[in-house]
Formats: sequence, C-alpha cells, structure tokens
Amino acid sequence: MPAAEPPRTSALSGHVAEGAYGTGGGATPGVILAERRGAALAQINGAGEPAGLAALCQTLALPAPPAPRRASTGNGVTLMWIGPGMWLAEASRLEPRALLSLLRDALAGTAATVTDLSHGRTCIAMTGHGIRQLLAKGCPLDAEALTAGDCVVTRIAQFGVVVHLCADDAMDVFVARSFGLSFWQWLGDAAADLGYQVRAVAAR
Amino acid sequence: MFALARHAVTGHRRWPLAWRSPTPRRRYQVVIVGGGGHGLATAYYLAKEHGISDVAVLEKGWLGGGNTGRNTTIVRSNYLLDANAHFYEHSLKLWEGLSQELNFNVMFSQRGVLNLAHSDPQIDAFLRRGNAMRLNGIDAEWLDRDAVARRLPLLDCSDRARFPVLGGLLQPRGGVARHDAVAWGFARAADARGVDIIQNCEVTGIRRDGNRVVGVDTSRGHIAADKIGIVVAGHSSRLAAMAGLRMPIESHVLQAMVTEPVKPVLDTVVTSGAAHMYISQTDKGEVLVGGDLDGYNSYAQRGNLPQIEHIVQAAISVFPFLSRLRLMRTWGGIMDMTMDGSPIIARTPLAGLYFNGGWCYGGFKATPGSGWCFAHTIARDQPHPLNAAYTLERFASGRLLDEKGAGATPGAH
Amino acid sequence: MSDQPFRSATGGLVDRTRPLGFRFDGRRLSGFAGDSLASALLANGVRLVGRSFKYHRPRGVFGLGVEEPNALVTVGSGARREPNVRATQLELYEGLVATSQNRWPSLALDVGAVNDLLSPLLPAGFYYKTFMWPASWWMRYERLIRRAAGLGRAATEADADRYEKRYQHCDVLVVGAGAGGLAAALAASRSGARVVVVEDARHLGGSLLESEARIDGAPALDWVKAAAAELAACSNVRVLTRAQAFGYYDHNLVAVAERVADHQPAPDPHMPRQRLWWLRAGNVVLATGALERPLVFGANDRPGVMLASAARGYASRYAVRCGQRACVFTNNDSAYATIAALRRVGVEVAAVVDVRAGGPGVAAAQCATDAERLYGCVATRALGGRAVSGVEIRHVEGGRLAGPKRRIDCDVVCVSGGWNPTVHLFSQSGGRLRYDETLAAFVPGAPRPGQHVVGACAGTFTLHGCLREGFAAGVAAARAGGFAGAMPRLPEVAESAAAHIEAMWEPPPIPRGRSKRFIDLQNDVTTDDVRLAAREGYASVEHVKRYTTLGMGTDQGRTGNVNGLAVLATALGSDVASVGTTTFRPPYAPVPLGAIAADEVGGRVAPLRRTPLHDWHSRAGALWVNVGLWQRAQLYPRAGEAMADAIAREARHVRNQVGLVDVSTLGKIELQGRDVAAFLEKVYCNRWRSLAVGRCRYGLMLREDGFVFDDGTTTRVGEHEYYMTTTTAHAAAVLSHLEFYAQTVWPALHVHLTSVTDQWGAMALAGPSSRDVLAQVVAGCDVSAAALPLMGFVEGHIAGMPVRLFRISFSGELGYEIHTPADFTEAVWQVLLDAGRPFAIAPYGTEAMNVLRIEKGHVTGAELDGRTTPADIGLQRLLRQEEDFVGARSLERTALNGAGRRTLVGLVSRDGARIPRGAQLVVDPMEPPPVAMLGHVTSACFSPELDAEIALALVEDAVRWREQVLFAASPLTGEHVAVTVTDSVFVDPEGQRARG
Amino acid sequence: MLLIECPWCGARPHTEFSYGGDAVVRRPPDPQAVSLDEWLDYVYLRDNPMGPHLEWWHHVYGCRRWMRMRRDTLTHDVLEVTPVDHPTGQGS
Ligand SMILES: Cc1cc2nc3c(=O)[nH]c(=O)nc-3n(C[C@H](O)[C@H](O)[C@H](O)COP(=O)(O)OP(=O)(O)OC[C@H]3O[C@@H](n4cnc5c(N)ncnc54)[C@H](O)[C@@H]3O)c2cc1C
Ligand SMILES: NC(=O)c1ccc[n+]([C@@H]2O[C@H](COP(=O)([O-])OP(=O)(O)OC[C@H]3O[C@@H](n4cnc5c(N)ncnc54)[C@H](O)[C@@H]3O)[C@@H](O)[C@H]2O)c1
Ligand SMILES: Cc1cc2nc3c(=O)[nH]c(=O)nc-3n(C[C@H](O)[C@H](O)[C@H](O)COP(=O)(O)O)c2cc1C
Ligand SMILES: [Zn+2]
Repeated sequence: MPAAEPPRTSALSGHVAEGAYGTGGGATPGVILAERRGAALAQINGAGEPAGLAALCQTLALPAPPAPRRASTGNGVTLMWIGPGMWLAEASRLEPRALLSLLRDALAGTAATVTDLSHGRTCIAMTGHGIRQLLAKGCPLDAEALTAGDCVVTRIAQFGVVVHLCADDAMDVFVARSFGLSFWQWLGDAAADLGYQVRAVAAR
Repeated sequence: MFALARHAVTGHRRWPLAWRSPTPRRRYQVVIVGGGGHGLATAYYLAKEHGISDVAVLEKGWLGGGNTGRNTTIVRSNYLLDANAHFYEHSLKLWEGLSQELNFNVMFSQRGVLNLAHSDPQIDAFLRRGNAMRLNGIDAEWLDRDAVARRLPLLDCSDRARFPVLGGLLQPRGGVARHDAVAWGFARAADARGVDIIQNCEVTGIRRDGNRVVGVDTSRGHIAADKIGIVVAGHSSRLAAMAGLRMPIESHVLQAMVTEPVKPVLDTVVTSGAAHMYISQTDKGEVLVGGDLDGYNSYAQRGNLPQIEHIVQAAISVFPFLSRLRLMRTWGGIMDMTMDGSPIIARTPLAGLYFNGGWCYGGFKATPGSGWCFAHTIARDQPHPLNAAYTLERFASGRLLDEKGAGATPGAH
Repeated sequence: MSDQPFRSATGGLVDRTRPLGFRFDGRRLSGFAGDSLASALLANGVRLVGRSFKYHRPRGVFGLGVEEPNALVTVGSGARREPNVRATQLELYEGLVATSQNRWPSLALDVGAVNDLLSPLLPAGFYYKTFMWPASWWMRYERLIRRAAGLGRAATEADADRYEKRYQHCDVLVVGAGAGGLAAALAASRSGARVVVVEDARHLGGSLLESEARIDGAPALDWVKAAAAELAACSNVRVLTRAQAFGYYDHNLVAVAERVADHQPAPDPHMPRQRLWWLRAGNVVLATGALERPLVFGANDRPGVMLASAARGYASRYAVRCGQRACVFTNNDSAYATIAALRRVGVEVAAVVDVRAGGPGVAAAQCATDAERLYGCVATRALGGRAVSGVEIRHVEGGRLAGPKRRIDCDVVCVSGGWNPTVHLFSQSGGRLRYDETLAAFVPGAPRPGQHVVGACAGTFTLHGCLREGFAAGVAAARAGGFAGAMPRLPEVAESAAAHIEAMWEPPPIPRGRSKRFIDLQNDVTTDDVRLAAREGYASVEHVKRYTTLGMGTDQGRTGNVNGLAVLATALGSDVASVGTTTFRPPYAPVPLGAIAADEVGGRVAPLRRTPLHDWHSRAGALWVNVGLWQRAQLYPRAGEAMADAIAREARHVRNQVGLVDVSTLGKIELQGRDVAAFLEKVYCNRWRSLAVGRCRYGLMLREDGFVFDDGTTTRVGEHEYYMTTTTAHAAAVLSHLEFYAQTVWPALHVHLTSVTDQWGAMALAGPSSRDVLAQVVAGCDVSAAALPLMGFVEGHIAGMPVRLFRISFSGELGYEIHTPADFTEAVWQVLLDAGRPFAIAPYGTEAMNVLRIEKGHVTGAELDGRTTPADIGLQRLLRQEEDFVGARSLERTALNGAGRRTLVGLVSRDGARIPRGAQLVVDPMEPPPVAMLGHVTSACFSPELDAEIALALVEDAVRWREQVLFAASPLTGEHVAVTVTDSVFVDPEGQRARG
Repeated sequence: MLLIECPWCGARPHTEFSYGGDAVVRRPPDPQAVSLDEWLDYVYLRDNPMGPHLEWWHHVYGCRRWMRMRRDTLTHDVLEVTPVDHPTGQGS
C-alpha cells in the first residue's frame, strides 16, 4: 500500500480567487468564505445502541458523545449525529482509509456499517458575523436560533446540505461534490450585499 | 349583435333569464351530479343528441365554481396514445363550432399551442407525439429553435438559459377559451331544451335498491332517478364512496395565477417542459400562468408559496420580460388525478350509475367531448367507441393509458 | 412655490428642503422628498391622470394608497419599464419619469372615449352575445378586443435589477403598524419574544399620521415616534417598512415583499430592488386597519371625486389641497375630520351632505361649524367634464327623493360610505367573515390557531379600542410563545362616541336619470351592470363578479366589492350578509414576479451538477448536453469536423482500438448489512443470493404496477457490502424507493443504504486494446482474462490511487468500468490516456456511447419509458419465479402478456436513409389518416460498424414482422423510411468481444 | 408552507420532504396469498378522503426517514406525525 495519499483535486480546484467582494468586502466583510479540503469523512449507519456510540467516541478520543442534531469535536475529529442511526465523522488529520478502518474496527461486532464519503462532499468554511444572515437567504431553518455545536441536515436554496455551527461565528457547510461549484457561486451571489472575502485555505 | 341593439333601446331591462333555476322536482329520468362544464355539457347533449330532457343538473355551489372557473383554459388535442388522440380531437372539433351551436360566444381563440423542448429526450418525445398526431389526422408541426424564436420574440432562445430552447411542437388549432362562458353557454342551451339546472343543491347520498341506483339525497331533499351520472371532478372519490365504490384517484391542489393586465405581448399558448410551466395571455390582457401540482392530497382550493415560486421562476426563465410585471391574483383548484393520467367515462358496477372523472390537469379542453360521450354512455347504457377505452376496469386488465409513463403515482401525471 | 400652486406653505411630512424634479406625460414638474407621485401631481394641480379600462372615461386620483383604482402610470424605461404602478404608492425620486396609460393619442384627447358614447351597446357581458358572426371573423374581432384591452405596456427586456429571498422566524409577527399594530409590538417586545413588525408605508403610524387625536395629552404623532424609538432600540425586534405582507399561507407562513429600492431610480450596487421575506411566525397579529369605501351616485367617477380619507391624507401628510372648494358627502362621522384637515390647508368646505337625518355625533359636528350642513340628503350626480365642477343634492324622505334639486359648486367631492376592515390576510388564512349590521362592514369571525386580529381590521374604530386590543393581543401572542409579559398601561385618549353609520348603498333612482353610477372605477362596472347580471340569472356574487368583471382589476375591488354586493342584494330582494363576499386571494396587492422568483431565474433557475472530469472536458473542447441537472460531454469534435462524423469516428474508434468515456453521472448506492442479498431479491426481479464476492450482475427494478422502473449493475464488493449503480435520471428516485421498502415494508432486514454517487468518479475503458492499456498502469491486481472475466470485479491501484475495476461492457466490446474516489478521477483518466497513446486511445462522448449501446441492443430511458414490462424488452428470462418481488403480481394482468404488446426489435434502413427520430412504424405511409401505428422508434443512429442507419423500436407482433418491411414515418419532417425489422442486437450477438 | 414536525429533526417546512401518498394501504405481507384483485386494489385504489388523511412523507433533505402523517386535506392542519418503528435492522 503506497504510504502517502496521492494529491486530490477538489470540486473547487482552480475556481477559488482570493480577494474581497461585494459592498464593503474589504474593510469589514460580513462573511469570509474558504474551502476546507482534504478532510476524511465517513458516514456511520446503525450504531444506535449506546454501546456502539460509546465505543465510537472512545476510538475517536472524543470527550462526550454528541446529542441528536449536535456535534462533538476533539483533537481534529468531529462526530455529528445527523439522523436516527446516522452519524458523520470528520477527521482533518487522518487519511480516508485510516478513518474508515478505525471506525470499522471500533464498530466491529455491532450492527453498524461505515461508508467512506471523503471525496463525496465539498466543505465550505464560513466565518464572520454575517454567516446567519447568509444562511437565512437560502435555508428555511431558524438561523438565529442555531447555537454552537448544532448540526442539521437541511436545504440551502436547491442544495441538500449538512450545516455544522462550529462556533457562534463559524460554520461548516457540506454539499454533494457535484454541486460544489454551483453552491460556491450561489454563496457569492448571496453574500454580495453583506460584503465578503474569499480565502484559499480555511482558517481552522 | 342585433339582440344587443334591440335591448339597448330598453336599457337592457328585458334580457331573459339565462337559466330558470327551478325548484327541483322529486323525480327525473336522469340526474347529473355536478354543475361544472362537463356536467352541463352532458345535460345539453342528452337533450340535443338523445332527446332526453327529463334531466336535472345538481350543483352544490354556483355553476362553473369548480375547476371550470379555475383553469388556464388551454384547449388542444396533442396526445400520443390513440385512444386519447381520437377523444380529444373529437372534443376539439366540437369546440370549433361551439359558440355558434350554443349561440353564446365562448371566445375560443385558436392561436396555437407550442410545447417547448429543452432536452434531447424531450425532442424525441415531442417528435414521437407529433408524428402520432399527424398519423391520427391531427394538426402538428415541428419548429426548430429559429422558427420558435421568430414566432415568440420575447422568448429567451439564447444559450444563456440553464435549459436552452431546442425547438417545439406546435398544434396550430390549439388555443384558449373564456372558461366561465363555457359553463354559462352550456347551461343556457341545456335550460332552453328543458333541462332543470339546480344550484345550491349538494348531493349527500346515493340510494340503491340492490344493485341498481334509484335516487339521490340532497341538501334540498331526496330526488328519485332512473339514471345518475357522477361528474364532479375533484370530488369524484367522495361521490363514488356514496355508492360504495373506491376509485383509482387522488385529489390534488393545482394553482394558477394572473398578472396585471397589459397590452398584447403573447399571441401563442406556450408550455415549457423544463419545469412544466404553461402560459398564455387572456383577452383582457392578463398573463395567465400555471404549472405543477403542489404535490399532496388537498380539497382546499388553495396552495402554498413554494409552488408559486417554482412556477414563476420557470416562467421568467423562459420569458425574462415577465420579471417586472406584477402578480395580481393566485388561486387553486382540486385535480382528480388518476393512476394513469387519463380520464374515466364509463358505466359502474351499479346499474344506472355512470361515472365521469379523473381529468387530472386537462379536463377543460375535454368539456364538449366529455359531455358528448357521457351523454351517449348514459342514454345508451353503453360507451361510445370514443370513450370505450376510458373504463374503470382498465387498471385490473392492464390496458392502461399512461401518456407520461409515470405509473401508479397520481401526483406524477 | 409658484410651481406647486396647490401646496400649502407649511405642514405635512414632506421635506421642503429637498425639492425633486420629475416628468408626467413629458411635463417637467417638481415635488418634495416624502411626496408620492400622486401628492406631487395634485400639488401641481394635475387632476386628470388616467382613462378607465372599458369606456376610457377621464379619471383622477381617488385614494391615498393601496386602494387606488385610477391613477395607474408606467414608470421607467427599457429594462426598468413597469406598467400599472399606483401613483399613490410610488415614492417620488429625482428624475422620475411617469407616463399615463390606456389612452391614444393623449390623456386629454383619447379616441377610446368613443366607447363611452357607445356604452348602451356595451353593457356587462356584451362580448358573450356578439362577435360570433360570421364565424370566420371571430379571430379578427378578437385581435381588436385584445388591442383595446390591457392597461400599460410591459417591458420587452430582461429585468435590470435583481431580487433576493430571506427566511425569517419569529415568535410574534405584527402586520400593520398603526395604533393597533404598534401597541401589539410594544407589548410583545417587552416580554422578550422575538417580534417582527411589517408596515406597508414608509412611516409607522398608519392613520395616526393624520389623526388629530391626543394620546396622554400629546399629539398622536409623538406617541408614534416614541413607540418607533422603543422598538428600534430592542435587539429582539425587527421593523420592516415599505414592506407589504401579501400572502398568508399554511401554518403561519406569511410572505412579505420589501421594496428596498423602489423609491430610487435604481438600487445601490450589490443591493436587490426588492427582498421577499418568508416569515414563519409562532403567532400572527393582524392589525391591517380598514379602507374607506365611497358612496355611489351619478357620474361619481369625475376627476375630483375622491375618498374623504384621501383628501384628508393629502392635506395632513403632504400639505396638498386637492382643490379650492370642497363638498363632503358621507354617511358616517369619520369624514368630518376631513373637513378640519381641508380647512387647515386652506381649502374652502362649501357643504357637508350627510345621509343621516340626525347628522353626526357631537365631536364630528364641531368640525363642520362654518360649512353648510345638509342632513338627510344625498348627492345624486356630479357635474362637470374632465373635472368635477359641482354636485347635485336632493333630500331623501321615506327612501324617495323629495324636494328641489340643489346644486353646490365645488371642484372636489370627498365621499365616505364607511370602512371595510382590511380582512384580506385573515381571509387568506382560512378565517371566515361575518357581516356586522351596526358597523355596516364585514368583520373577521373566529381567528385561526396562533392568530389575533386587532383594531380597525377587527371592526374596532376607536383609538382607545385599538390600543387596548393591540396591547392585549401582543401579550397573548407572546405568552403563546412562552414569553410572559404584563399588560402595558393604557394611555388616556380623549374620544367621544361617534354616531352610527347609516348604510346607503345607492341613492333612490332618478326618473330618466342617465348618468352612470360607478361601482368599480377601474373596470367601469355600474349599478345597472350589477342589476343586469341579476336579471339574467347570474345571481351568485361570484357570477356577478365574473359576468361584470367587478373587482377583477388591479385594485381587486377594494373600493367597489362591498358596494357591488350590496346593490346585488337589493336587486335580489336579499340582504348583504347572505349575499356574502367573493374570495380574498394572495397577493394582498400586486407584487413583481421578479421578487417572487428571487433571482433563481435564467442561468440560475436550477443548479448545475458537474462530474469530476468537467474541467478536463472543457479543456478538451467537448460539446455539452444537459442530462437532468448534470452536464455531460456529448462529443469531442475535431476542427471543422461535422457532428455526425465526429460521433461515427468516436464510436468506430472504440470498436477498433480503445476509447475512454466519463460515466460519473451514474447513480451509485452502497448497501451494507447481513440481509442485503435478500433485500435485493425483493426490489429487483432477478436472483441475487447466488452472487459471489467479486462478481457483478445486471439488475432490473420494477414498480409495483409491474412496469420497469430502473436498471443497473450491482457488485458484491465484500461479504456484506454491495455497490449498486442506477441510471443517471432515476438516481434520487431509486434511493427514495429503496428507503421506502427498507424502512416501512421490510424493516426487519439488516440493510443500510447510503448514496455514494459523488464519492466515486467513474469512466469506461472499452475496445479491443482496453486490457493492454489497463495492464500497463494497474497495480495490486490481476486483470488477465482468467483472473478478471466478464462481470468480474477486482480492486487495485493506478499511479497509487485506489481503483475499483469492473468487467462491465455497455459498448459490447472488451471493456472495464474504472471507479476511483472523485478527487483522483482526473489523474486516473490522464494516466489511462497517456498509457493508451500507443494504442491510439481517444475520449468519446455520450453520442458515441449511445451508438455503441444501440448496436448492442442495450436499453436506456428511451426504451424504458414507464410503459414497458420485462418481457417487452426481452428480459423475461431474468424473472425469478419463486418468491415475490416488487411488482411481481401485477405482471399477471392479461394485457401485460401476449399479443398486442409492443416488444423490442431492431430496424435497419433499407436504402441508407436516416431513420427519423420519434418516427412511428406503419405498413403504408401513404395511407390517409388515421393510419394504424404498429410501433415506434425509440433510439436511432448511424452505425459505423454496420455502415447502415439502424434503430431500436418497440413494435406489436414482433415475431410476425421479423425480416419484414415497415415504414418509419415522420410526417412532421416529411420523411418515411423503409426499414427491415431485425433482432435488437446488431453487433456480436453472442457477445464474444465482451467476453474476450 | 406546511410545517411538518419530523419525529427526529423537529419542525421543518414541507419543501424538505417528498410526498408518498396514502399510508392506509399496506403491501400484503405475502402477495402470493392474496387474490390478484386484492393485490391490484392495493396498487390502484385509494380512499382519497376530504378531511383527516393518513399519508407518507419522506424527509429527503433531512434524516432520510419515511414517516406517517395524519393531515386534514381540507384545512391542511397537521394532526399527528408518527415515525416508523425500526427494529435493529435500520438502527435507531
Ligand atoms: C389551476 C388549474 C388549471 C387548469 N388548466 C387546464 C388547462 O389549461 N386545460 C384543460 O383542458 N384543463 C385544465 N384544468 C383542468 C380542468 O379545469 C378540469 O379538469 C375540468 O374543468 C373538470 O371538469 P368539470 O368542468 O366537470 O369540473 P368542475 O368545474 O370542478 O365541476 C364539478 C362540479 O361538481 C360540483 N360538485 C362537487 N361535489 C358535489 C356534490 N356532492 N353535489 C353536487 N355538486 C357537486 C362542484 O361544485 C363543481 O362545480 C385546470 C384545472 C386547474 C385547477
Ligand atoms: N371609521 C373610523 O373612524 C376609522 C376607520 C379606520 C381607522 N380609524 C382609526 O385608525 C386607527 C385604527 O388603527 P389600526 O392600527 O387598526 O389601523 P390603521 O389603518 O391605523 O393601520 C393599519 C396599518 O397597517 C398597514 N397595512 C395594512 N395592510 C398591510 C399589509 N398587508 N402589509 C403591511 N402593512 C399593512 C397600513 O399601511 C397601516 O399603516 C384608530 O385610531 C382608528 O380611530 C378610524
Ligand atoms: C382564465 C382565468 C382568468 C382569470 N382572470 C382574472 C382577472 O383578470 N382578475 C382577477 O381578479 N381574477 C381572475 N381570475 C381568478 C378568479 O378571480 C378566481 O380567483 C378564480 O376563478 C377562482 O375562484 P376563487 O378565487 O373565488 O376561489 C381568473 C381565473 C381564470 C381561470
Ligand atoms: Zn427528519
């Protein structure tokens, strides 16, 4: 098995131009947009019973298991509970294959199964005071009521998304890779009147 | 015109009643349940073609208050399957003489119906349908993109569009009509031939004697009848249930809308397959737009905002000039959607009980043809060849008439 | 000030330091910031502003805001041209250009006015009784009718502005910021609830803006300013002005159109012209006030006849005199406040004509001290031509005119027939109305869940009542959302009781009186039209509306509907309550379609889905084709190469050498669990338990009605891990379909479904040299014929990137599908192209792929059109006989078996002519219609392999027609091509190449 | 816009869901054991009531669960939403 992971080409490769856009994008941007690339991502199905969940958190060295529609994070790993018997695990410091085997080993013997989605989602990291206003331009949920740690599966305009509010002014949005560029362009249009900056690499 | 002049002299104070609205008698040879376009047409043709005028049309509300008063008035016969093509073409021929026959101007404007194709599969489907029409003796023409652009200068035929226009199937004899006038015209003509038209008379029950129906209970008392014709569109399942029958029908809400009136901008009826939107301009100047169902069972005659948004987005994408035109009114109707998208005009398992319904999106254009065939079926207790395929049994036998191939999902037709 | 002769020197909410120049029908005029176009026109003495729809009679400004039926203008030009704009709601801006409508050649001289002369021939519904002879002339008449109809002219270009959508949640939504609304907002906000206040006008306050009332001793405006300041300071309150709630939908979802930049020539950069708010509220407080209705009398449409509330509004809000000498005609006390307001801006009030013999209440009477008071009288006719010059007054005794005619000279007639609570939104929400005899108004009945109605909208016309109801509703609405709040202190309001209104729907008839009594000013509907409808049996209020077009104009009958139904009640000998209203429908008032579409139009109407190879295809000069939301590479034409030649080249190249095609758009679903095989045997009609790890199998999925839904290959990747592909078109539908059966029909089966469509990029390497190319680059697995036979599967690496290799052949050649995690797709693709250079490898597109699969008789969506059974496409052999699967029993139906079914065949053109797309199969194309159609072409192409025009088709009695000649008829394109019916597999029927 | 209380995700607008039609009709546990007519009644016939209606909704842009809802087809009031009980097969 070759040691290093070969280079990856994301859905936005060659389409991200750093800079300030829209009204007042320079001085006080409402939002800063960047793609978060290269993370490992896996969907876990069926590890419902407490035993499976506890094993999972221990393996991922997470302080506590997440509650439904919440995420728990610790040393580069995020575990999001996005549906009945449905989790998303994201590890920014692991290769996809490593995360996959880590999770499958942890859940061996349970009814749970794990699917690698590392290349299946584009992740956009948004920071700034305007992120909820931006979300409200396309998402029917109550953006103002989201608190840090919430993660919801919902819609933004015509895109199916998973939204994880990492902090009060930071949000990761996962969208299917084939929609990645279209979603990026939608964000640009929507953020115009808030003023926004584009960065090549996500802050975190 | 002369009657207008004659009555002008007397300040229009002596115009006669359009229909008598008599008190319902206790017995009729035939009772038609439903005072929409189809019900009134059925009564008219019973009297005209079959000499049966001992007929009552029972309408729970006001004549034409159902879908007849709510539709986007598109009249066409551009169907793929033979059974549908022959039926709707017969109806279109009846339309072509209807104003003169009823002596009431239904304002049938044959300005052409153009189905826009936005993808290769749609081109194939429209060519296949157009060729079937021509071989069935129905007018149809294929327009390439340039011909479409010439006919509709305000249409966006550019490549900027997300789903560019690739061409269109035109039925020149298709068009639009004044919907209310169809109900009033048939009501006047049926009343003139002795049919009793009873409004504010809701049928609440169907009485049976063994396997034969013998009369109806109504909000204005019991009415006995030898033959009963159910033709209540969106309420089909409820009337059928009164006779103990379950139908292959779901009732869905379909919305439509009009803009403020403007001078003529659109002279052809246009439908777009990209997002199933259809659009025309009324004679008063409003741009009239319709689209897909809301997508859930409903009897509320009103829908929700996401579907209006979807239809408007589709309309502006095809006709960009619409953006600054203002929406004046939206409303909804109850669509009797069947399990194969085609109607039912047939006898039922109960002797003396006949059923006409399942018109999905497209029953307005069928109004004269449906009335004509249903009258024949009731009078002769035998369907006419034109509606022979529109049976209840077709779902059990498998002889389905599925124009879109969407299967047993009513909302998908 | 000389250029605004009717503007008084002081007063009003206009900003006299900012004069604004504008044009109306070419005339350069000026007004002030804060004016509406209507107030600015009136300030300049412009009285004639429009022509009515049918009779083209001269019309003036009639209302103050949304109720305006007459003053409709066209504003802007080119891509910003907008017809039918209400001058009463259009905020004046510098350089505004407005033109009058529906008149030719000019407003002053309109040829259309001839209709007024011909009006005896043009009663309601006349067009149903004429234009039918001769029948052939109808379309000619129709063209004339259409040209005469319509008001303004629409733009002909795409909109220059953009629009935006915003979702917003709140605990309490207050619609309307008059006395009632502001009170509700204050009470709710103080409880900590999240409150949104929506006000249509530019300022908060509603009718308090021109109220003389005093609250806690101070002018009402002070209370408004204090309330506005408090709300502005609350972080839990959002106040939207110039924002109209136009739609009340299910579960308290209220749609609001915010006019962000309609008061400017153009929006600021990056700003939308309008913003559409989708407001989801826990509780809604409707405080939408009431709209005044006119009284009906002869020639009551003359410019200068206007609502009393409008004349008062122009005087107090805009310091504008609507004329020099006014006469007030009313049946209720509210119009007396107009007298005071008019006098304050210097308009002489000649007389007040009050229908009520007893006259007004005490407070009202004080306003009319120096005007002639004519109680128990009615105006019977307005005098004058293009502007009113006077009004005829008669006494009424016992319901009949009595005494001599009195003429009062005046140039403005302020009319008030009472108030209609603005119940539009309440009614849209499903609320029922009831008629209140004492108020002579339709008021809301029981509120819907989570809904409160306050103030004039609820029929409470006292200021004290509005404040009390507002505060109470605010507290109740907040409490329903879990926020306890105290009932605020009620301020003192000095109000004396008003005398009751006396409904007077129409003056007694005037013998030989000929002047028209207008009910609907915009659509020219008169009292005689309503009576004609009733006389002809169109007795339902809904019939009268449609027969006369009463209330079907842009004002939706705001000033005409109640008067109209009351005249109908009298004509039928019935009463107003039982006649009832017509339906209130969204939008409350007209909203630009662009605002509703909120910019998802044109190129943005649907997002574009891209495969991982999208950019490569662009660089390679591929032509694109839309496939659902995806865009796929259709072909790679060389310079100057015709499409047909390029397609043939690409297809021939795969047959003879090797080609590479992007198939990433296929739906891909990962199934894991102990019972996946059992589950597959329920949803597919063929066998799956026997599939070994490392093997693939073609699957046919039916709907419950037995017809084919989808097909694809499924591969057993691991012991309990399967990898299914679906068609591009049905990917989402198949996943939902599988989830339905797994979750609700067979929940006990241990099977997990996850979409991995975008996780894997996919390409097909096909052609005789495909193995040679693959063998050079693949590592970690054996791709020899023995190790990787047809329908085999192995995993390996290419250039260090993990790949899944499937011996699947859609083209019928030796071939492999190569799937790799999406981000590696372009690299793997390029490695294969480089390695294939010695074998002349070339990319091919969807067109060539289509040719190859037609040559092999493989079916796609063109054949699986939702009406085909497995037997129709020759796949009945796949059907498992033993246990059940989705759709199995439905296949037993008689019509799905045996004769008459159209089954899959091949067609070969006999004389080389192209087999037309969408052709029907007939025996004799020259037969006159109707011609029996035996079948239809589903897919057609030129086959380089056979050097012939071929097609797949579905035809009846296929066995009978085998090797016979039929005609592929395409009357649309004037083609009918002789074809021979053949087997549906044209190339390598035994499948030797694919098994190579 | 209907507000649907998804048993797992909470209150969501109906634009996140797709409609599955009548939930009263149930697929016969053993289709081979029923008559063809009974089978075809399951496929084709519906009560289609005006008033309370038990129907399927699928939370497509959410938890991907199918759920049953009782909704009044005349007033659109949602009376009750119930999840499908899922034994270990689907995990909870
Ligand atoms: C928004 C919309 C757009 C449409 N666009 C088109 C189009 O462009 N072209 C086209 O061809 N078709 C169109 N249609 C469909 C068409 O309007 C209907 O299919 C057709 O009008 C139905 O036939 P009908 O006239 O008998 O129905 P209706 O007019 O609905 O008549 C049925 C009558 O039965 C009455 N009734 C119900 N129950 C009872 C009872 N118990 N007792 C007594 N009476 C009862 C109802 O009150 C109603 O008046 C559209 C429909 C809608 C809603
Ligand atoms: N007969 C009378 O004497 C009479 C009649 C009407 C009003 N009033 C007086 O007016 C006051 C009534 O106060 P109120 O608050 O009930 O009514 P109001 O008319 O003062 O305020 C209603 C407000 O709602 C706004 N509005 C209406 N529909 C809207 C929509 N769809 N979207 C957004 N905004 C909308 C209007 O622009 C207005 O500002 C009392 O002081 C009363 O004395 C008296
Ligand atoms: C073809 C057609 C044209 C219409 N044109 C108008 C119109 O110009 N103005 C209007 O207010 N309503 C118009 N309507 C809508 C009706 O006013 C009304 O909304 C519709 O008949 C449904 O009735 P309801 O709203 O009372 O339920 C039109 C309806 C149809 C079917
Ligand atoms: Zn959910």
